[in-house]
Amino acid sequence: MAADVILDVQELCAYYRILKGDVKAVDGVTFQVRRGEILGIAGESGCGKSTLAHTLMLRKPPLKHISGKALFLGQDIMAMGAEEFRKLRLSRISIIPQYALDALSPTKKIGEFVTDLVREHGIHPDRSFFAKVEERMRFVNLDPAVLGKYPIELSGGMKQRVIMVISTILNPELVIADEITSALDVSSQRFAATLLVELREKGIIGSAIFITHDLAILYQIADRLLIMYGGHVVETGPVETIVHEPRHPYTQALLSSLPKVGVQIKDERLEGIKGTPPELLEIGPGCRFRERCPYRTKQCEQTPVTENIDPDHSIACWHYQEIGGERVG
Amino acid sequence: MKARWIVLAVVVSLVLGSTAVLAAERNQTLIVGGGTWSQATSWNPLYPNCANGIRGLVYETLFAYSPLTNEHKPWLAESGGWISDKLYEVKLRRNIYFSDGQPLTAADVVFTYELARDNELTYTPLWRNLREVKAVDNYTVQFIFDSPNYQEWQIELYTRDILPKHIWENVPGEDLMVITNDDPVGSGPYKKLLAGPDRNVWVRDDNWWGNAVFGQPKPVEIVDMIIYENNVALGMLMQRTLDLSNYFIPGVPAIKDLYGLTTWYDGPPYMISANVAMLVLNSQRKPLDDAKFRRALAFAVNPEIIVERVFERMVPVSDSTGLFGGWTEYRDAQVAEEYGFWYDPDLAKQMLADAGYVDKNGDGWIDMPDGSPIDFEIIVPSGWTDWMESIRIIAEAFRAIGINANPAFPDAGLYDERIQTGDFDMCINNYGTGISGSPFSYWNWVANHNINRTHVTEGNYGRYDNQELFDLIYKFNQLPPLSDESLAVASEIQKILLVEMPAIPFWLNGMWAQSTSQYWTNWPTADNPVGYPCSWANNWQFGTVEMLINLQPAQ
Amino acid sequence: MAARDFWRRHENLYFAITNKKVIFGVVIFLSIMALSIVGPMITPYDYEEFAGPGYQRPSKTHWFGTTIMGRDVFTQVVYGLRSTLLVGFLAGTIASAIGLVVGFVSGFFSGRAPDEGLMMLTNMFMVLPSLALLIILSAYLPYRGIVTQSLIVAATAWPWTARAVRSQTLSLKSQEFVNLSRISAAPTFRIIREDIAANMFSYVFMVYILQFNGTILSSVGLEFLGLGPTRGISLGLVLQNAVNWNALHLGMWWWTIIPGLILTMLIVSLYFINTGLDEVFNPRLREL
Amino acid sequence: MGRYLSKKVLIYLITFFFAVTLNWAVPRFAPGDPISMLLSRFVVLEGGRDILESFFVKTFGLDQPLLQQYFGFWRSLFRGDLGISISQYPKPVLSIIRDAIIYDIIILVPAIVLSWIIGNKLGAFSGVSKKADNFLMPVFYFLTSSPYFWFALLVSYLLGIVLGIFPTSHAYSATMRPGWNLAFIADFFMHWFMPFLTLFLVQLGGWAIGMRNMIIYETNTNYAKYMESLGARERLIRRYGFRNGILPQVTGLAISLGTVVSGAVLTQMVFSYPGLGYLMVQAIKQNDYFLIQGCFLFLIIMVLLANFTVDIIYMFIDPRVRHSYSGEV
Repeated sequence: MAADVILDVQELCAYYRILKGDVKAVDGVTFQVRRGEILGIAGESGCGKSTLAHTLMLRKPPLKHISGKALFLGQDIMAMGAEEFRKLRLSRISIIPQYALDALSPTKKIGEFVTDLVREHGIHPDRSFFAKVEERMRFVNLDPAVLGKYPIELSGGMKQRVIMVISTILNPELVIADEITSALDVSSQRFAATLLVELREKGIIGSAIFITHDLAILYQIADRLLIMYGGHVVETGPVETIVHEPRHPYTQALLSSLPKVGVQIKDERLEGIKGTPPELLEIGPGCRFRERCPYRTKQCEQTPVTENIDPDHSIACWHYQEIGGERVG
Repeated sequence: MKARWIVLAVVVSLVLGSTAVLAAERNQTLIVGGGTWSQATSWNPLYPNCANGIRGLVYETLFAYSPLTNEHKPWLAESGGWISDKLYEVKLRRNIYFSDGQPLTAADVVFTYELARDNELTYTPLWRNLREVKAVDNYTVQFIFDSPNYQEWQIELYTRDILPKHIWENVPGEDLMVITNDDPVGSGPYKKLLAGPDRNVWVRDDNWWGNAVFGQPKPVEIVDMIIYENNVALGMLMQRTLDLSNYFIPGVPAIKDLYGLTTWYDGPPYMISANVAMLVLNSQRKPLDDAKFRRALAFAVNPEIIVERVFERMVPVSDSTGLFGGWTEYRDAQVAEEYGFWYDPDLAKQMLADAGYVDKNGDGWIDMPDGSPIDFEIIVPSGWTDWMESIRIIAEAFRAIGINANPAFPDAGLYDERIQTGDFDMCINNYGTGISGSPFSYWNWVANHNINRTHVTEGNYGRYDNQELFDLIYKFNQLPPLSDESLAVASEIQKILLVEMPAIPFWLNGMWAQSTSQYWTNWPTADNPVGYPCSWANNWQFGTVEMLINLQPAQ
Repeated sequence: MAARDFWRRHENLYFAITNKKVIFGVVIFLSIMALSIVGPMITPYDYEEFAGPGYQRPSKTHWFGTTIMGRDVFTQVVYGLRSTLLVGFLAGTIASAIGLVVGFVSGFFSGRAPDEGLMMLTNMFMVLPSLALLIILSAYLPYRGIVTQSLIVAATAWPWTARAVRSQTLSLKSQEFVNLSRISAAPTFRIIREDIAANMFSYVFMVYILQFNGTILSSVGLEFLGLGPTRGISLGLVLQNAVNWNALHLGMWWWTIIPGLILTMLIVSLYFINTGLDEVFNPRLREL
Repeated sequence: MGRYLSKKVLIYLITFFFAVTLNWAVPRFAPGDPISMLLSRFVVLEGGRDILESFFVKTFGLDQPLLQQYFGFWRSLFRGDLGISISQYPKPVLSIIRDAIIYDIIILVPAIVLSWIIGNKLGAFSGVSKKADNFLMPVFYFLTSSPYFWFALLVSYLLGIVLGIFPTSHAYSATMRPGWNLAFIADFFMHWFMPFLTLFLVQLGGWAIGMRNMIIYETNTNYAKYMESLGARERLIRRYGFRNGILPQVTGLAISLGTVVSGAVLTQMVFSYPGLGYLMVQAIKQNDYFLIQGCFLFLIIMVLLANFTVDIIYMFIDPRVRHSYSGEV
């Protein structure tokens, strides 16, 4: 495989094992994250993008890894021993959770939390370390004094930034930013997003996976896009290509549903096309978009194979030739 | 560093402390319980609620009284008697000393009584017909009456604590009942040692004048424990941390041998009788104002069942007259024969029917002659378990003959309030029926004349109003003991009480006593009546002091 | 397959009836309930009648033995259970209702007038010893029945709930989602209901069970002190009698242990149900 | 903060006023006239009771109009004078209580504090360790479910009667004199142990259960998830959970102080152990206004102080509450 790939996910399947059966939230997902890039993952809510993040960082019941690999710098983190994986986290692969607003213990000062956390990774936080932390704080426009504050004393946006600093404090190669913008007001959304880019520019983080349903933001910061639908990856490619020459009917629907760039996808349901995302419980084979797809045929009963239409642009649809690219605003 | 010093200090102080005086050895200590319910707060014999033991252990009376033999035993007095029908003369023993070394003489006796003449004290009423108390010489006192209450005097003789004049003459009149008298100076065999929230402790006075006369009490210390529940007392008996228990302890007959407990009698009734438990009937309420009805009730109940089930035969059934102990000297067998009652439900029904009480409306319950329904409530204080069970049985018995009666258990406070204000149908009570030197105390309680007041506190809660009876009781009081006339009046009183039945004597509550022989032996029993095993207040002069003298340390 | 579909539709129910703790709790609770319902029907005796000789150990004729006076312990227990359970239901419901409402409201308005008023009330009730209340009530109602007792116990039982719910509300309130809905100017009661109450469901449930248990225990305690119902029978009175009549010291373990054990098991079983359901309603606590 | 405190103080003062008033009123409206009750128990000469009655009525000023009694009560209260007990005349209520309360303190304080500390520790332990939980939880429940007096009875019977290790009643042996020496202290300890054990164990269960549930909640919160996904060890997460879970327990501690007294009453009854408990029950049964008032007054002060302290402590240990108080939420 290419040397510059730091995360190589192959046919990853992770289901929610509940009484009713398996919810196939991540079903045979394959993609790569290259060194230094920001990979945007987009899709309606319930498409499995957040589950993907959990699968990579923290699998708690009922979420269960079924099959497939996730090679982080060559090691499969799905097969890794608990302790080994623990060491890996934060120091080399890290996450910025979507629940930033209550991701901090209410009774611990930020500083204490950082100390406890890095100690877990064998780092003794000395003066120089905190110098670094404070510098990072300033970098994200925070008064270093917040280190002496309790979470309750911070606004939502501040918390978000604090989290970003903490999650990246040990300069991880890969950061997974999971819907970090969802709970924020527009300005702090943009700020958080661009922050991620700056962090990469400064080489604080290597690469990042940016999960959101806000295509507009991805358009601004991501290098490549990965569109998920119903637990499947339907299309992957450079931002420009995806945005301007989407080939998969879903991607097209997704984009056409945006009157103009910068408006979010509605959480509830996709406008422009009828129907709702499929119920992923015990779902069978076949293209998961077919129910809503104008180009649906018998063939769509089989799960489409992912094909590379050009080395950097892959798509999972039986009919992408007939459909052809269609320009969007 | 500091901590170390503190530790050191503690250790040192402990070591030094260890040399502190320890109490008497266990085998010289007598541990009793049953007479004290709260920390002693007053050692003032003029205040009726003073520490249990003040009378008998610290202060002494002219005579002791034995409920067993009904004898007045000369105590401070050497002898005493009626010189004429209005003059009672007491000759005091010589060489009696108070614990402060001062002698006890006629002057102290006179002082004690004049105290009540010159101030408002509980025994001031004596002076209603007492004219003068005079010391003929140092050891002779004469009580000169206008018209003596002979019967009450029988009781008075062993009730009055003789106070040291040289101490009490300095107490201002208004303080007489108020002062706590923290270190009481009396003539008795024991002195106050200490009083805690859970015990009162008395220590022997080795210079007691009585050592020469009666012998020396054996226990060096008497610890009177405050025990909240009778099951705790039983536990302590089992653990041998209690020598004499005066609690009602259920199950004693079943386990007395198993745990080696001594009771007065080896078999039923096990206990000496102490007072009469009566069913008091509220004669102010219909139909209880009807003597026929009241009397019929007496035949409806079988006290045997109560005695058997509730008390496991630790108490005897009462005589119809309610007289027991020394009082029986006044019992009129014929009257008892003729007017006594016994268990005969059919007869009871018959009597009711004859009196016009039948089931008019056919609801199964007997009604008033005018047809209005009858519904009784029998009350005892909530938590008095033996009485609660008893009235369940009594109510059951009444229902059996068609009288709708139900038990009820108000809190102790409410119970007292209701019986004193006459707000009840029937209740069990025994407050004033304790054994005494004269049946006067019993009759005067059962049929007290002082009933026209909001709170009745002198007895006769049923407010039974019968001037003839009141007069007879008053007359009885004024007659010389066991004189033919007094016996005649006594029969008359018994007859009226049986015919009128203001209250029904059902059983004789026991003077509960269980003792263990781990540390002390030679306990008084029926076969070996060397005293009266009772640590209740005002009972020490009933022969408990003799018990203390006759106890033997166990080997 | 149909069955499977049914369970799929009622997932929580399924977890409820498959949760070990719930099963354990429910089985015991129901059997005790059954005892209190069926018992009085099948026992040949009345709880006040002398059913036989005293001191009888458990036997065919007297399943739980007899008291010192020969009353049938089984009969006393089953009748006693009825009123004890009744007290629990009544008092428990009243107490938790008051406590929850007061707690929510005062927690939500913390620092403002309603809060201070309510907390003052709460503190007052908390410091007012139930014994005192019992006595004043017994003045007006010469005899305490089960309802009276429930009211009294409840009146003195709710404060801790109010306090606990309040502080719970406080800390929940200071979590952002409530503030968000404040920004969104949602009506107060909705915030209380959806944001706070919803986050406290199991907490509320717990409160009820705790109150049920607590009120039963405190009424039993009062009964032991002789301040319970002045007529009728209840587990507390059975125990009080056992104590007053020295059952244990006289070797009548059946008279002391059995009623006490039943009482304790009743309460334990409820605790188990509570904990079990807790796991059911919070999938995160669920073992799969 | 100061404003907040002074307000709190005011509230507590008002509470105190009402509670005390209530306690003053309660016994007076209760049935049963204490003096008549006392009198009917005395064996005195015919007519002697009348003399006593007038004496008492004069002494206790019960002939004054209620309102006057009430103001008199407050006046003397501020002079630290709780009046004179009727049933234990002429001892001042204050000194009666002083004699008794030491025994409550000596039993209650250790029982409450130790059961709280150990209970919380055990509860936290059983909350995180499934294996331990299966065994411990039923035990906790059994303890907290047993009526005090019943449990006390079992303890007393087993350790006292059957095994004969501990004396079943009272504060120290009949042959002992209170004194600062080893013999007495040893003896005192033996008597102290069983009542203490009862209170300790029964309460222990409650605290443990509380903490167990708390810890389970806390270890499933978002901040716990975040910490875990950043590679924090189980231990650290538990420590955070404990820190947060302890807060409600603190409130509980304050509240229990008031209620646990009734548990102490029951226990003291079973062991005939001196203290306010027995005093109160006796006072109530004899309708001793002044003693009842005194006991309740101490109870009230105790609870109010406890709650006030907790209110203050709480502000320091729980930033959320402090923040929410300062009203800038």
